[in-house]
Amino acid sequence: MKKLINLPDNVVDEALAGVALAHADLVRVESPNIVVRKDAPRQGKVGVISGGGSGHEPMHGGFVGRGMLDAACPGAVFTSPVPDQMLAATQAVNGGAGVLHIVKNYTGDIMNFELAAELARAEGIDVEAVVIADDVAVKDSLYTAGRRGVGGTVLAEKIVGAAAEEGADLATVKALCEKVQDNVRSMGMALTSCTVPAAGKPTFDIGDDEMEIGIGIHGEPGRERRKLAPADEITEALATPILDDLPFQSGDRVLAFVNGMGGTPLLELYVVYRKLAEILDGRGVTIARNLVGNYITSLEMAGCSITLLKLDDELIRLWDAPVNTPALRWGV
Amino acid sequence: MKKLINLPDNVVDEALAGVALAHADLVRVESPNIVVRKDAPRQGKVGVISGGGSGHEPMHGGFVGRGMLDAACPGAVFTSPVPDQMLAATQAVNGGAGVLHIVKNYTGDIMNFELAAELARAEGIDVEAVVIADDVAVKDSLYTAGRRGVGGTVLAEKIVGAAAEEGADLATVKALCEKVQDNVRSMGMALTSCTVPAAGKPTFDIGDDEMEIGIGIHGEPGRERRKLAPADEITEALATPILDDLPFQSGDRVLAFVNGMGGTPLLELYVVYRKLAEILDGRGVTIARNLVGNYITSLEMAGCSITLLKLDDELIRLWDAPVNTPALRWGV
Amino acid sequence: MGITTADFTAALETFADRIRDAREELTALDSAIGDADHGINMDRGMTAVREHLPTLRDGQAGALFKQVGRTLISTVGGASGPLYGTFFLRLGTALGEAEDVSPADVARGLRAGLDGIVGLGKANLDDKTMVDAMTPAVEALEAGAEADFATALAAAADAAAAGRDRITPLVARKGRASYLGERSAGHQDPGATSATILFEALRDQLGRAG
Amino acid sequence: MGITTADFTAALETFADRIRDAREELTALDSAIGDADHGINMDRGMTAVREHLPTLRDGQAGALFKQVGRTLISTVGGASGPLYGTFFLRLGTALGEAEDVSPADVARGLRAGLDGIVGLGKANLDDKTMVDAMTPAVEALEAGAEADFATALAAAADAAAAGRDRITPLVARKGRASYLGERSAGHQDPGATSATILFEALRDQLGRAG
Ligand SMILES: Nc1ncnc2c1ncn2[C@@H]1O[C@H](COP(=O)(O)OP(=O)(O)O)[C@@H](O)[C@H]1O
Ligand SMILES: Nc1ncnc2c1ncn2[C@@H]1O[C@H](COP(=O)(O)OP(=O)(O)O)[C@@H](O)[C@H]1O
Ligand SMILES: [Mg+2]
Ligand SMILES: [Mg+2]
Ligand SMILES: [Mg+2]
Ligand SMILES: [Mg+2]
Repeated sequence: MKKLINLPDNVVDEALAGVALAHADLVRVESPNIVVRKDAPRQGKVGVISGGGSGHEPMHGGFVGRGMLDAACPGAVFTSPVPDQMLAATQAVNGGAGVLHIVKNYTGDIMNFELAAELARAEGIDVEAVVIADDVAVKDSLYTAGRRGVGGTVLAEKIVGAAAEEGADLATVKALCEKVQDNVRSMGMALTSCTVPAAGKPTFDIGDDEMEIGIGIHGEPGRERRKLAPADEITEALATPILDDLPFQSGDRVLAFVNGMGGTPLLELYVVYRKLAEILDGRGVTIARNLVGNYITSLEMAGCSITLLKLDDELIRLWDAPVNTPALRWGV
Repeated sequence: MKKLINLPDNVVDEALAGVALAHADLVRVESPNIVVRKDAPRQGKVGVISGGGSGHEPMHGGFVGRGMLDAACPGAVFTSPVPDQMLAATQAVNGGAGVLHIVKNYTGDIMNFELAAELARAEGIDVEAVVIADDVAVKDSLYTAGRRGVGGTVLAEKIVGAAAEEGADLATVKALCEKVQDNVRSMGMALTSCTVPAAGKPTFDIGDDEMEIGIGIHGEPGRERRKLAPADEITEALATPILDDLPFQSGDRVLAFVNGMGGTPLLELYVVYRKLAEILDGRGVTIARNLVGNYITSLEMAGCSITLLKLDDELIRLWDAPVNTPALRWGV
Repeated sequence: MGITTADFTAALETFADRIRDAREELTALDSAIGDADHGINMDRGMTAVREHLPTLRDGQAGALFKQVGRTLISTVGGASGPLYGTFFLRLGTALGEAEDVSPADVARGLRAGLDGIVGLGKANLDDKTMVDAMTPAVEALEAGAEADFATALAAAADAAAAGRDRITPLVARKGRASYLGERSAGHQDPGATSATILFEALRDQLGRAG
Repeated sequence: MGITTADFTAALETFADRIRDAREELTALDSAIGDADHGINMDRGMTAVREHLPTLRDGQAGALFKQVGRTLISTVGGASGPLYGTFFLRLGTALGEAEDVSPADVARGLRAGLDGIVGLGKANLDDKTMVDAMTPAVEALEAGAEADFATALAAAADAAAAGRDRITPLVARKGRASYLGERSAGHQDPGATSATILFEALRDQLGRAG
């Protein structure tokens, strides 16, 4: 295992200490490992928090700040955080207007957030939760854990955070988050595996001529293993199921998000974006906004994911609204 | 070779097409492969351009926009661009107040920029050049190619771009760039090699328990190979030569820049930043500003570099000045 | 006389030891169909539990297990944290204030714990989770605890192992493994494996008592 | 009669062919002490040059080499682009309008090209660059061109190869290899290798003429 770390068990704590030092103007880091917006709680403002395993940086801690998240709860690498964290974060950001939990659809995340929500409600805090499940690689079904929450989470956090910043109430913020969930779809692929520090070796082995299609964000293998293909083919393989699932139709305006899994150079992400734009153009879908870069990652995994969000004027306005976080910043 | 590309020879052109599509609000891409600020040339404003091999993204193309570069010239991967590009860029950004070339100190970059400068001057364009050579891993000497230009280049482009945006004249902008060069020092290390697409295999082999200290930004091996060490030790190994070189002294204010080489997760960069802050604190050096992330990379190489810039009020003001580029954005 | 809190403490210590020994194995199983952290998660949790045991040894069994549950919920995370945490919370609640715990109480308590897991995780039999190991184990204990506790505990451990192995060929429908679809078939479930370790620890430490 | 533009064109075609063949080797050498692109760079440049050759074959040698220089400068980049580009520009300028090129003209022209490289790159002998292969080669040609062109060309190619090998043990002081310090010792220089290929191409194609 080759990593810039000290003891594997300390990597999350040490990284959070670094975040606190680097971004003291935006956030504070409190026990038990929560990243809180510096000026939280803001009286009368709905608090928006999220959380999940570490190893997806900049998500979620990098999205804490004005116009996005009020707090983030980073768990151990790829392990959902514990209820104590979500409870503390909920208390820290509660300004009397209630708190929204944005939860990615993983059994562990759901259960830990639910336990925290119960404890917070017992303290009289108004808590609502919205589950993001946008990964089209997983068939949606009542009998399984359902779809994973992936790239759509980043877009939901930005848009919902903007509405909360504008003073929308809890019901409105929750409904908006559900609207994003209803209109966003994603799919990812991997060229390489990644190594969980405490595990010490790659999560899976893969040949030089192979790739995994339909991965999540926890370094796990995907739905299927295929022969390595050119970027254009891979882009097609990801974009087509996304487009057909919602479906996205001619005349739709979308936010096109090409995300790197952590180990893929920006140069390659733009090669993918170029092809994605061509595919959407061919379908009569207009890219009204875009995001290209490493925003929801799996440690050093090489690969990418594509996320499409169907936009309307409201979503565009909220996407363009000012945001000031370590990882996303504009309009300020 | 596992990359999200099509034909290796097309990767730069296809990525630039993606950049043009993704950032049409900020830049335009013109032949022969130059990334130009959308509203260039700006009459009466000094033009600031840079360039170098591709594979360092977001540098330089990601730094084109208001308050930073007016144009960037991306060569083939790790190969300095050709004079035709710098000439075209110089012509495209010349608003009558002259053009500054920010050149990283590599034989190829120097010679290609010089040839372009001569051709531009022959057309009556006022061209000045400043060479960035901030890599303390290389001993400075009159008898060699001297120090490499690395992380300091990013800071120079931001600060110089801000001054040009404010309307400073060519002599002032040039002097400012020399001031940054005189006060910035860097050093980098690699955990892994990287693969030049057209070469098809890693530039060097390295053992699982080894690292390269004193690397540049072209995937080349470093000054020496050492046994892999914990992040804290590595941070010491990079910070100490930097601090002793200028030297940075107790009472100094600095901009601390922890840069990822492309394949290292943000999580690890913050672990390094935490230790760097501790080291600087121990030396009585104050971190007045910081930058943590992948800004000057070597494709998918795992590793990091540390850059320290000694600040004064002028440099702080110009660093904080508005910038609106694909990769750096604030104040707008 | 019944099973003492010291007996339960010994069982928890054995569980903690064996989780530590199985840390790599559980993580490897989770690498194949999950996210390579089950051994790390369980070890982190049981290491925290171990620190509380000395102070709890002399108290009530109910208090012991409630503290174990709270500790797991606060330290494990992931899916297994709330699930195992709820399991022990419910077990502790079922034992209540009782000073003297009978084999039948243990069987009832473990059933309550299992019900807690099912209530929280909504897993059915054959969804390929820890539930498939725990369900037959609890049934075996309910059937024989009063007649012969030691034998029933042995049957329970065997039933857990059998359940763990029975579901290996199945396609997972709950937890991360379900994302793999068909690819999850043929892989042993990490949670069913740690659950089997739990029932083996109960067998080896409580068998002497009761 | 002297050396015709067709002879020079043939030599450039041979150079282009052999650079293509040596593409991987040159890149591998550059991987060890540079940035793994010399073969790619030279091949890109000579491929562009090759496209111009048909139209230039029937013109003046001076015009041919000037165009070759301009093409290399515009397509190669890196250090070798300006260096080889200047080399051929100066060679072309030296040959000027001459319709009839003598062996002595060739020697003078190559010297002018080499001076261009040294003027631009400021490399001294033993800095471990292409200059260490070209210098002895040009000297050999100057010494013997008028007496026996073919023999002098052969001597020049041998001198280039000897220069290339002589500097392998040295520590580089110019170019990227210099960043490696002591580690550059013991590695063959890519540029000296491509320069040797050039003089071998001249030997094999111009030897028959003149
Ligand atoms: N809904 C569920 N009900 C019961 N057990 C479950 C459920 N989901 C997952 N599990 C169990 O949890 C185990 C995985 O635990 P762990 O790896 O620690 O958490 P995570 O999956 O969040 O990484 C699985 O092997 C499975 O036995
Ligand atoms: N200052 C110089 N003078 C002469 N030749 C040089 C100089 N610097 C580098 N070279 C030659 O250029 C070669 C490298 O060329 P190339 O790899 O194409 O360019 P780059 O080093 O920019 O990647 C070296 O092997 C060396 O022979
Ligand atoms: Mg997990
Ligand atoms: Mg190069
Ligand atoms: Mg797991
Ligand atoms: Mg090179």
